[in-house]
Amino acid sequence: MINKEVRDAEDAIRDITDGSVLLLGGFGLCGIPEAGIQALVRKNLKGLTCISNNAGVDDFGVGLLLKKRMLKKLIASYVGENKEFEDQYRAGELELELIPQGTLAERIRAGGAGIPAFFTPAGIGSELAEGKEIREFDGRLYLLERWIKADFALVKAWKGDTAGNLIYKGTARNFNPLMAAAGKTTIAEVEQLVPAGELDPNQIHTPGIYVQRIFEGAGYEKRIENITVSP
Amino acid sequence: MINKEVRDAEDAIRDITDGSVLLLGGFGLCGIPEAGIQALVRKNLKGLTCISNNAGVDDFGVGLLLKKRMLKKLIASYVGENKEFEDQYRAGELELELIPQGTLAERIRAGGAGIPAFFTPAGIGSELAEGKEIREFDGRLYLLERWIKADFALVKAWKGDTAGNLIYKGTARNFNPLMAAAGKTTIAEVEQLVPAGELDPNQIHTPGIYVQRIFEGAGYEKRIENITVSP
Amino acid sequence: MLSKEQIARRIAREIKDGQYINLGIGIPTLVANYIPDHLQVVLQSENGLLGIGPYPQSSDINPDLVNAGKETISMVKGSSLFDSADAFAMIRGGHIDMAILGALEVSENGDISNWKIASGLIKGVGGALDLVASDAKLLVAMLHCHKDGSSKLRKQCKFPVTGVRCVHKIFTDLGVFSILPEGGFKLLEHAPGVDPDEIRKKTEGRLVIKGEIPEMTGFQ
Amino acid sequence: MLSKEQIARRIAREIKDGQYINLGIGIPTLVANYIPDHLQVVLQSENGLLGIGPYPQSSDINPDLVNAGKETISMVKGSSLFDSADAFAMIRGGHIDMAILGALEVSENGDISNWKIASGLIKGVGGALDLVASDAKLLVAMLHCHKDGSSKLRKQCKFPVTGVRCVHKIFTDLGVFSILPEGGFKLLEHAPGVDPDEIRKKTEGRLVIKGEIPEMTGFQ
Repeated sequence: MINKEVRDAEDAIRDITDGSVLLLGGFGLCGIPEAGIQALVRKNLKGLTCISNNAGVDDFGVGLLLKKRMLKKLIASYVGENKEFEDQYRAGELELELIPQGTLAERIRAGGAGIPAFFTPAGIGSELAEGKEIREFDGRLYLLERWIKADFALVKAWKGDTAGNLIYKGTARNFNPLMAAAGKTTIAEVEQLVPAGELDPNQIHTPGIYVQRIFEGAGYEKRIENITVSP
Repeated sequence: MINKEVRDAEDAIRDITDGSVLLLGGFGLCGIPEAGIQALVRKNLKGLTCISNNAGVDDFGVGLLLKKRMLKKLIASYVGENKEFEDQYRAGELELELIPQGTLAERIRAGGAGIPAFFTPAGIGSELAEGKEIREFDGRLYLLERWIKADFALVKAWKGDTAGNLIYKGTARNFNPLMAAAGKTTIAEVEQLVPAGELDPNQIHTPGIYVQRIFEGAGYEKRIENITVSP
Repeated sequence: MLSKEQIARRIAREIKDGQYINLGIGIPTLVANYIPDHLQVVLQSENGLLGIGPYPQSSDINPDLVNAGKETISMVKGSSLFDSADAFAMIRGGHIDMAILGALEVSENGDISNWKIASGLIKGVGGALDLVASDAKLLVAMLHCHKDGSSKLRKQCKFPVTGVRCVHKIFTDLGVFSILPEGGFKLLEHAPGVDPDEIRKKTEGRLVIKGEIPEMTGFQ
Repeated sequence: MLSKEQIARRIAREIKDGQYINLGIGIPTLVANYIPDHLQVVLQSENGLLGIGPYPQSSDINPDLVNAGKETISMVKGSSLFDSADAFAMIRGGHIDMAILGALEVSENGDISNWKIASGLIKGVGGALDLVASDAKLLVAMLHCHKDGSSKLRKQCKFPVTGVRCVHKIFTDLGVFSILPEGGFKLLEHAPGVDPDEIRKKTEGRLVIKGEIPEMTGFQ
C-alpha cells in the first residue's frame, strides 16, 4: 500500500498558503483537527477561506484562526458561540456564508462524489433561496445547490493507518468523512497511527484513497463546550 | 429500542403483492437476499418490478423470479449472465431499463436521502442520455437523473440486531445499504441476529431507522459465480 | 402559565410508540426527560447519532460523544453512529417521524422562523432548515410572547422565515394550538389559570376558538 | 501479434507508483498479474473494495469477497470495503487515477463503445459509463479487429457509444496508439513482426504514422 505518513502537522500543512480554501472537520469542538489548526495558527497565514460547520469558541478550534485574523471568509451553518466572529463581521473584515447544516453536508458530499449540483427542499421559502434555481418535482419545490470542494481538507480521526484509512469515534465523525473526500489534498490527523493491515477493512469509515497525508497528533485536549451530567 | 424482529421470510414479505416495486440487494450473486427471494418464489407473485444490479443466473438469485415469470420489469445495470431474461425480453414479455451502475447506485442513494434529482457526467454522449436534461457546469456536461425509491427493499447483511442495525461483510455490502434506505418497507435478512446493544454503534453500516423488519435466515447457500484461485 | 419544563412534559404526551424523533435545542431537549417509559422511541442527534441516552454520570463524560447542542450525552442500547451527510440524508429522506423545535415565531399559515439571532445578527441556521423542510411532523415549543410582550404567534413572521407551511402544532406556556388548513391558530387546550381571552390578547395572528376548550393536562 | 497476456504485460508498464486503478473485465483484469513489485498501486473493484489482492488459495475462497467480474479474490494489507454508492462516488469524484477497460470499438476522436452485447442485444452497461465519464486516465485494451476481420479502431463507432472523447491510449495485439487532439490514431509502437502497413490496413479510422515507429517491448 501507498504510505501517506508525514512527520507532523507542520510538514502536513507545508503547502497551505495565504488565500487557501480549507475544509475543516468537526462539529462544535468535537472531532476538530486540533493539531492542524494549531500549526496553521503558528504559520500565521492570511486571507484563508474556511468551510467548517461552526466557528469554534474564542480560544479554541476555528476561533483561534479568527482571533489571529487569518480568515477572509467563513462558510458555516452556525457561528453563535464566537464573539470574535461578530466583531470582525460587523467591522466588515470577514465575509460569512451561512448554509443549512444538511445542505452544507450534502454539498461537501457532492464535491467528493463528483455531483456538480443537486436539488434539496431545505431553504424553500427562506431568504437563503434568493437567487437560486427552484424546481418542482412530484408536486414539491426544491432548490438547486452546487458542490463544495477545496484545495485542502483537514480532518481528525480516532485511528488511522499508513495507507490513509480512517476510523472515527462517537459523534466526532460528523463532517470529517465528507470533507476528507472533498479536499484536493486531504490531511488526516489521528490519535493512533498503525501500519497498513492492522485495521479491519470492514470497519474503515474513510478509505485511504481520500487521504494524501496522515500523521499522529499528540496531546489532544478535546475540549468540551457544554458539560452536562445526570444528577 | 424498537424491536423489528419478524418470524421468518414469509412473515417479512406478507404484504408484497402482485405489481409491487422491489429493490433487491446484491451484486451478481454476492450479498443477495436469498431467503426473501425464495419466499417470493413460493408466493408466486406476478407483475413485479425489480430494481437489482444484476438479473442473477438462471437458477439462482433474481433468476428464480425470472424463471417463474414473476417480473414485469427489470431495472439493472447488467443482465449478461441470464439466458431466461433474454428469451422473455425478445418475446416482449419483460421490460428492461439499463442504467449505468454508478448512476443506479446514486439514484437509489438519492431516493433514501431525499434528493429528488442530481447531475452526473455518466452517459453523456451515449444513447442513455436521450430525452434527458443536459446542463453544463464549470465547462463540463452533465445529465439530470432522478431518485429511485420503492415500496419494498429486500437486503441481506451479515449481522443485525433487533433494532434493525446492520453490519455487512466483504463485498457483500454493495447495493444493500443504499437500498435499505430507499425502501418504504425495508426487509433485512441476516446470518446472525443479536439483541439490540450487542453491536458496536461505531461499526453499524445501516442504522436501524432504515429497517422495518428483520429476521435471521437459515442455510445460506452463497453461490459463487466464478471461482478463481491462485495456482 | 406553564414553565418550560411543563411545556416539555406536555409535548412528551404527543410522542407515539416506535417513533424516531429529533429534538431541537432549548425546551425540546427537555422533552427527552419526560418520554413515558413504556414507549419505545429513538432520539436522533443530527451530528451523527441515533439513540441518544441520558446525560452521562460525571465519571462517564466522553468528549467524543455530544449532541447537537454540544452537550455531553450517552447512548442507549441499539444506537448507531454516522456522519453528517448520512444524518441529514435520514432527515431529508423522510425517515424521522417527528421533529420538536424551538422557534422565534410561527405565522398563522404555519411558517416558522427559528434562526439563531443575537444582537440583531443572524448567527446560524444549523439543522433547522433541513428539519422543517422534511416530512417529519413538526411540533414547535416556545414561550407565547417575546420578552417585550409582543406575540410569537403572528399573522406573518417579523423575522426571516426558515420554512413555510410546515408547522403542525405549537405548544406554549399559554396553550396548545394547531394550524388550520385555511390559516389561523386553532386553540386546542389552554394552560390552567389562563383565560382564552388572555390567549386572544397575546396572539397577534388569527386565533380560532370553537366550543369548550379543555384545560391542558399531562404536564404535572 | 501479441497474445492477450502480452497486451496486459505491456499495459502494466504504463502504471506509475502511487496510482489508484480500476481494471475492467477481460484483458484489463490480467494486468494485475504484471504490475512490477516495486510499485505501490491500489486496485479498486467498483463493487466495493480498494486493495484487490491475488486470486485466493482454494482453501481461502470466500463467497463474500468477489471482484466486479464476480470472481473470488483476496484483499491486500490496508484494504477498505464500502458500498456501491461510495464506490462510484470515488470514481465520479475523480479519485481513481487510471481506468483500464476493454472495448468493442474506439473511434479516432476517442469515443468508446463498450456495452456488453450478446447476440445483438445490449445486455449491460455495468460501471463502464461512470468510469469513462470520470477524470481517470482511460487506457483501452482490446484486440485490433473483430472476429470478422473488421477494424475496432474506427472513424466512428458502429456500436452505440458509451463515452465521448475520453480514450487516452489504446493497446492492441498489433500496437500502441494515442488519440490526437485533432482526431486520429497515432501509432506509438508496433508489435514485433507486425508491419506498420499491416496496421494501416487493419485500422479503419485515420492512422498517423510519423517517423520511425519503435517496436513494442516490455511484454515478455
